[in-house]
Amino acid sequence: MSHEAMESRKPLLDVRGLKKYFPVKGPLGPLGGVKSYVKAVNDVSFQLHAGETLGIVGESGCGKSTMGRTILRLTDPTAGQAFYGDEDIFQLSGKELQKIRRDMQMVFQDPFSSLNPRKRIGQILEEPLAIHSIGDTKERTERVMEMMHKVGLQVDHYFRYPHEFSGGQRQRIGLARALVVNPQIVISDEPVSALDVSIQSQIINLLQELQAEYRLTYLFIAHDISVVRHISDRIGVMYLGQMVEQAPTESLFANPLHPYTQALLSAVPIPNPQRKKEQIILRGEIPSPMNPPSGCIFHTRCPHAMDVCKQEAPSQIEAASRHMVSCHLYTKP
Amino acid sequence: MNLYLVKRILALIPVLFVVSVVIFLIIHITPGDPASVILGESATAQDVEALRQQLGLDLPMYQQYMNWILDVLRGDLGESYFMKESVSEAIFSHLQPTLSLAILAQIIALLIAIPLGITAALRRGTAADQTVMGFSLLGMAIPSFLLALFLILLVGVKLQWLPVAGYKPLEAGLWTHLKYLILPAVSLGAIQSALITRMTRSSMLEVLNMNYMKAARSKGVKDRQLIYKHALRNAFLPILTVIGQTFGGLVTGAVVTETIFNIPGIGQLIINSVERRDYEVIQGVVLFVTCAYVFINLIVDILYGVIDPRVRLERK
Amino acid sequence: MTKPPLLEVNELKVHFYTERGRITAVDGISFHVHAGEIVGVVGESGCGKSVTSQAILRLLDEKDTVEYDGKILFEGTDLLQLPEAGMQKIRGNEISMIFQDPLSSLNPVFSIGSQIAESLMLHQQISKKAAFEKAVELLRMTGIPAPEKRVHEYPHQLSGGMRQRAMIAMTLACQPKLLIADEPTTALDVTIQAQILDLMLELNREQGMGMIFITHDLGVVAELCSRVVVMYLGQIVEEADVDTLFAQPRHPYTKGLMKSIPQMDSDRSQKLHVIEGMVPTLDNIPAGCRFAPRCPYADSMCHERPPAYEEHAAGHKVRCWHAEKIAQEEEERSYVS
Amino acid sequence: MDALGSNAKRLELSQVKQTLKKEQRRLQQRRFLSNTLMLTGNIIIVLITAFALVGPYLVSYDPYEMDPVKRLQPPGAEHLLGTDNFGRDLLTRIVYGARVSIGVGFSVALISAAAGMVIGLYSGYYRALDQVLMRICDGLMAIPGILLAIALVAALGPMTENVIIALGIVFIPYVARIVRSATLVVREETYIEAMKAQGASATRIIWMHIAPNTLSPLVVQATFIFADAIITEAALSFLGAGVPTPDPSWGNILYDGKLVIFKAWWMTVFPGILIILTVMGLNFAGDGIRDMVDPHSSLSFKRKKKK
Amino acid sequence: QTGQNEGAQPPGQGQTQPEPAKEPQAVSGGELKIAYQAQPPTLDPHVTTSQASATIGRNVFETLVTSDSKYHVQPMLAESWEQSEDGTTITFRLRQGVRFHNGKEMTADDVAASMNRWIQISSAGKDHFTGAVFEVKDAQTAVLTLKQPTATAMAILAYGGGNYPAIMPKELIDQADPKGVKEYVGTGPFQFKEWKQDQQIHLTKYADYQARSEAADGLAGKREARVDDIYFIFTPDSSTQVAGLLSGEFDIAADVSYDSVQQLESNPEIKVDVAPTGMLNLYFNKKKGLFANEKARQAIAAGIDAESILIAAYTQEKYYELNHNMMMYYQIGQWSSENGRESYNQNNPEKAKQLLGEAGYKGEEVVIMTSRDYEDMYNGAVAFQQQLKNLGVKSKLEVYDWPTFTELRNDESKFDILVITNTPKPEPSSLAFMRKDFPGWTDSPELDELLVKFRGAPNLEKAMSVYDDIQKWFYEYVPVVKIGDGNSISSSQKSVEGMTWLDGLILWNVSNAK
Ligand SMILES: Nc1ncnc2c1ncn2[C@@H]1O[C@H](COP(=O)(O)OP(=O)(O)OP(=O)(O)O)[C@@H](O)[C@H]1O
Ligand SMILES: Nc1ncnc2c1ncn2[C@@H]1O[C@H](COP(=O)(O)OP(=O)(O)OP(=O)(O)O)[C@@H](O)[C@H]1O
Ligand SMILES: [Mg+2]
Ligand SMILES: [Mg+2]
Repeated sequence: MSHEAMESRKPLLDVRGLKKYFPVKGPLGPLGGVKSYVKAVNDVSFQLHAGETLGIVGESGCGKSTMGRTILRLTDPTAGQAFYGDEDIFQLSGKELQKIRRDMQMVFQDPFSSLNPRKRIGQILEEPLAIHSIGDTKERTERVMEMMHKVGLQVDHYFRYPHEFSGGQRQRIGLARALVVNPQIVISDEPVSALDVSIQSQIINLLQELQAEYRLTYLFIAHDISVVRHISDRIGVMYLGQMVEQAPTESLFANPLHPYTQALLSAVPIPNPQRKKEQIILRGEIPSPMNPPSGCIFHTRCPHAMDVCKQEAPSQIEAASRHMVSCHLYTKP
Repeated sequence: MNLYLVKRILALIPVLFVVSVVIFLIIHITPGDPASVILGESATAQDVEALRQQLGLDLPMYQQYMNWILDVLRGDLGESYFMKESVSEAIFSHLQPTLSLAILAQIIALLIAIPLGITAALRRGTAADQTVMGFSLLGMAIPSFLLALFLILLVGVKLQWLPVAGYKPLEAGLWTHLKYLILPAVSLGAIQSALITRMTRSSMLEVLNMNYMKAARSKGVKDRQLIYKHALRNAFLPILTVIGQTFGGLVTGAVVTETIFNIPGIGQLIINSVERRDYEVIQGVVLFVTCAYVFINLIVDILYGVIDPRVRLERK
Repeated sequence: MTKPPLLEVNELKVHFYTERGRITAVDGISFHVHAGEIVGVVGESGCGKSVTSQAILRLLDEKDTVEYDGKILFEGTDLLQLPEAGMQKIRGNEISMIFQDPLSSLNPVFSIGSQIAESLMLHQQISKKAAFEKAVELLRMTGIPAPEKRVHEYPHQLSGGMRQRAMIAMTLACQPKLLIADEPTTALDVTIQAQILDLMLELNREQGMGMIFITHDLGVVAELCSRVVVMYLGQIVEEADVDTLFAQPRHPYTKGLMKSIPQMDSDRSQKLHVIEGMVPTLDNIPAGCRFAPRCPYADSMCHERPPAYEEHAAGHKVRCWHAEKIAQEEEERSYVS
Repeated sequence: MDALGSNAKRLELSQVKQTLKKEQRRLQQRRFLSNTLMLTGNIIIVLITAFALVGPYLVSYDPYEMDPVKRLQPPGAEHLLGTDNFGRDLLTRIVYGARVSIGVGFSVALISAAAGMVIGLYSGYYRALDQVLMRICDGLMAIPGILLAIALVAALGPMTENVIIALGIVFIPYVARIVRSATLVVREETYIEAMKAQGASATRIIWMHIAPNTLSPLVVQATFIFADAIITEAALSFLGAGVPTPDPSWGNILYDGKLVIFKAWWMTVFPGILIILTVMGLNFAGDGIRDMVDPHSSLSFKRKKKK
Repeated sequence: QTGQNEGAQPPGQGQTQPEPAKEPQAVSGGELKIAYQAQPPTLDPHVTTSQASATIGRNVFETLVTSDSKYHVQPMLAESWEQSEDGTTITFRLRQGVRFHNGKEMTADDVAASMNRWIQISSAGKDHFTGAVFEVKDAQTAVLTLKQPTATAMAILAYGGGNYPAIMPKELIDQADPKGVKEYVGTGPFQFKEWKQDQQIHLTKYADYQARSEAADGLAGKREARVDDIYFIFTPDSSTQVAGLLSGEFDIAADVSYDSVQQLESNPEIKVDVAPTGMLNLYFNKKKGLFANEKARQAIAAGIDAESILIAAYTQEKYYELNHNMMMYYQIGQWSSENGRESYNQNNPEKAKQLLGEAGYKGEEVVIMTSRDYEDMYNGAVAFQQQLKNLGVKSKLEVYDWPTFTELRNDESKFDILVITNTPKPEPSSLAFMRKDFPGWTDSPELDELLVKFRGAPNLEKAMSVYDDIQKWFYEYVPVVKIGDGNSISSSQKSVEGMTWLDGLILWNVSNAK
């Protein structure tokens, strides 16, 4: 499918101006009132088209998980809209939300804490079916067995407990749980970060196979850029709660525009001793999202920082075809 | 930190309110009242009723509560029905024995428990560890009144080393004072010591497994310093918590211990006041004990901050 | 290289006594480190990297649960024979170590200044004041801004990158001859990791100390190390200088590992290479070659007899029955491309 | 898939289940047996429970039958453990007392565990409830336990049931706290979030997903409460506010024994030993469960054998 | 100077002759440490009926008249008294030169104030002296005017147990509140020094005490403080009392448990004394339930085996007396009657069952109530319950602490039988079960009649003839079942000499040669 064709159709998920602020309470707790806000996600917009994979990269604490969780309404957004079809997920009531949740599933980063240690795998996988009242007991078991087979688990795993599995196997279970209700969109929050190198590739391949088979749409969150590059059609780069650059994968790697993206790409160690490349070493630490810098959030570490960067936040522009960036370097020639 | 303190103190208000209501209710729905106790064995019901009226015990319950709590808020805990003292005086005069007893028990407990706990942790799995743990289990299993009885029989009556009962204030001389307190303190401190030993051991074990212990060793820190400087300070936090929490147990234990050893402390005051239905005293003392408990835990919290810098800053 | 190595590990075995019985976490590994050289140790989680590094400093709990075999020669003395007091003189002074997680490796109740100063006071007869002054110096050297202020702060008040720098300052305090870094950047973000790696390279160049760098990230190895040791399930399966290893891996595990990570310049439409199966547990070690159950080259011999660890080319040691065959394959492949 | 196929599959499934369950049971058993603490504790508890259940059928005396002439006889052939101050057979009273004491301990553990669990779960899950419930718990915990028990027994009247209720109330906050803190931890686990993402209702999450995970600390705490309740009942009896006579409980046998301690050591020593044994047994078991539940301490290392 | 107590003299007893004090030259000085079970609510005996208050307080306070060991009335603060012919006025002449501990001399003003308060607020006063009033005639004379002749008047005024009519300074009486006087100032051989709540009461020797010259007998006669200090150390736990005595901590343990006697006796340094303590009675609820029926009460009386209950309560034969009289065994010289002897301690279950049948007993549960604060009551109750079982009566034993017990026993729906020990009383009409308002609620026209006759007699001697009839009524109506008389045991170091007992320990004339 060509990108143009994709563009012309209506997106499956359309997120506009998503904001999520966490209130920080003073030492007096609820009595003292709100002291300030952690601006975990600050005005993020993107679209997700059926069948594509949007990768999100960014450093720890930049708001990737919060974004994913907010879209699923696991926490309530501070502002913004998220259209799934014609419906704004953020406006849905309990019943309607439940219906939508069948279509949007999540795979979590930590394969160890995302499975209830006291439930057998069978129970864990049947739970979503029970919640959505799909099928009777027999059908559920069959469906689960089928799904287990799909993700490469054996029959006898059905009765085992999570602790009897390795991380890779658990991540397969997590995947099976997400897929057992036949979702449209799967939000995977760093599904391979906790895994060993040799297992990581197994899961990535599996994700891709399943995507092809079920025509899934992925929102793939990770901090490992090479993984994101491998799996994504488009990539969004986040920094301190904002999406600083968004572009099709090839375009991003061929021509990273935002200085942060450039630094990020150059910082990734390349497993090839022959190819010593020039690294951009950023100065300083990532600022706290509790009081992000004024103006452009990146100006404190930016090698190209200009005066305007300190005062004015850059707006998003389309620098090349479908290549969005928020940086004064491109707005003020 | 200051704000944190303020918060802690504010949080006490509901706790104390709950305590005051619970105690007031329980005490007042209990049969028997101070009037009949004052009047003695063969008083008639009419006499009792008359005195009840004079003492204001015939008012509706909520009114009695309001009267009491308003007085308390004004700092007046009331008058004993029974003793020629105000409740605060009664508490004050009964406080010293309990304080001495509790402090001595705590000192004995700590002196025994912390070295034992450290030893057990360092020699985990050895016979020494098992012996220490065995004793500490025994210490937790033996009811303090049984221990007290055995101690009285053995040390007091058979060997006559120490007096079996009674109390001498500090003014009577330090040794005299201590002489009377050793047995009760031991029987009261036993369970304390058992608990602290276990806590010391497990928290030491936990700390010994921490990465920073390995890191310290990788710097070439010597064994003694490793244990007493690096480990103990970290391990002390949970121990401190246990000490704070078992303070409640200390008062509870004191109720029994003071009865057996006839020590005129808070515990005995409570028991006696319950027996006499001396409402004001019971309420006052329980409120006081609760405050003390909460206060001690507040101090523990503050000590936490002294020991662990992470606590000094505002918490999340 | 005629100079004797700074550190020579010889047939080191580390056994643990657990409730499941005696397990051998490190099973006969040998390698050496020269002064000024950075040796990378890679391998999957649980293959024994940390155990090896901690065995060198004898940090494992020796009283109850651990038993060593073999030799660890540091400048000619066998560390395994040294009494504890002798070890204490070496630790932090001659050999120091950086740990993976900078937060949990710093004692939360002492300021970082006092933790750095402690090292100094232990090994050099200097006053507390002097030690603190030196600590400030060290912090400045590692690139921490306003070190005068930071010395008095506690670990939880610093960010991850700064903690790791403090950790590095601590290990460098006595200018050790050998530095062991056990996954020092795994807990950090890429941009911060780049800063730290940069710092370590610089220090290595300036001070010329030997370094063992443990990681599971092949990218980091490629950027930092001069020689690489690849471990699998308690054994070294391959050792070579970094260029050789990346160009011509001879062990199927090394080979699989390199292919299975997505590369920045690889073809995205291609599926990732996969090493099938999982790492066996230590109490369930395969009889023959330990990698045989997952190895595409495995034949019956592999399942029956453990291969020896042999030098196949100059400085290139491999533990595989089919090392030659793989070498040929690699050669052909490089002709083709 | 045709019906036959699915039937065959189900057959296979149940077989797999059987073998796996067996395997897991074996594993559990091995773990259980290797846990000497727990084993010792359980043996003690089982023995004493058997003593309480079967004992009454073995003893030949009536626990209430007095014989003033034979009061305070030392242990001997006729009365194995001697007689008490009413000339009742001490062994018989201890055996019946075991029923009462263990019954009280068990019921208290049960009541406080049940109520504490509900309170703990809900206050751990709902912030708003937490404020109210935990303040009440704090208040109750701040009052020294034995006092609260004495006051409650005095208010409710001296009956075994009331002793149980009073002790239950005393111990509820302790359970509630433990369950609450476990809930607070579990609540933040990703698998709970996963359930929310699936659209599970709060009740479902609380009871099907959080509750099972609070069970082990709960059970541990319940064994300790079991033990504590036995001691506290004894202490209450000792202060005259426990199980009312003439029903025997270990506590009130001790209370009677205290009065004659100079004359009849057997009245103090035998019930005393039984209390200590039972409490130790329960503590062993509790520690054992804790070890089994806690993966860190379950790796109890065997000492290295010297070469 | 002899007590001018005509009319109140029991038969067979002449006036007490003044005898020179003939006690051996005993040591004086030192101290007495007394382990005492219960702390009294107050030492003001007008307010409380507590026995503890009396035992401690009467060292400090004295009464106008007092009892000797046979309960004969003897003078104390009064020099003499005279009763008018019609028995309605009694004139007391006071001793001269008696000083309160605050130095003030005692006058008729003090006596009138004290006694009027006592009449108004004390249970004994309200019971027996309704409408009576003391008036000051002159500084040394006080006159008691009674509403009607009261045979028991002098006996009650002489009673030294709970609620005794202590004489205190008028000022203190005037300042007193419902909870008692504010200061304890009396005329006794010891003065009040200090009260450490729940710990001890400390009395010291009153140097200016004016002793009588007659020989000491019971509470009467010469009182002398032979020790400088007395400490009543409150020791509720009886094993602690014993242990303290054994270890030499205490000189006297006032009320030790029966079962520690053996232990104490085996110690050469310690002696054990026995003193009568009271009668163990079963009080029936006559207002409601099974025992409103006389037959049912008689059934119980017929069925019980008093002896085994007494053994349970008092452990050994020497600590109890089988006595069918309403009054204590040691009062037999004064109060005795053969009536009822055959109805006492029948131990006849058959008869009991038959009577129960006649009373219509159908197996309903009978509630026995007692308190555990008194060992003998509780132990007796346990044994009694066992016997009820043998009579085929289903029962439930409810044991409360004393305050609960005293409240619940006023509620007729709460119990069927109370097990109580009663302290000895100087004369039968003071016995609690004679009172309509006391739990059990005796309501018998015959008794009312008998009492009018008894109390209306001009003096006690005359009244005694009615006693036979009352005793007869006692065994027919069965307001209570008398089980027997009990003794209590006090124990002391051998060094303690001269200790006697009448309605409590007597501590004057006691020396401690330690
Ligand atoms: N419940 C919360 N309350 C307060 N702050 C929160 C909460 N959840 C997240 N944050 C803050 O929001 C910011 C973004 O967190 P988030 O977990 O989304 O980051 P992330 O990009 O997923 O990081 P990582 O790569 O570490 O998973 C962080 O600073 C975090 O501290
Ligand atoms: N104290 C110990 N007792 C028993 N087994 C241990 C102990 N320490 C480590 N092991 C085992 O030794 C093996 C090697 O562990 P090690 O920590 O060296 O792995 P690693 O290569 O450092 O892995 P990672 O990359 O996860 O840090 C593991 O299987 C581990 O379970
Ligand atoms: Mg995240
Ligand atoms: Mg490691």
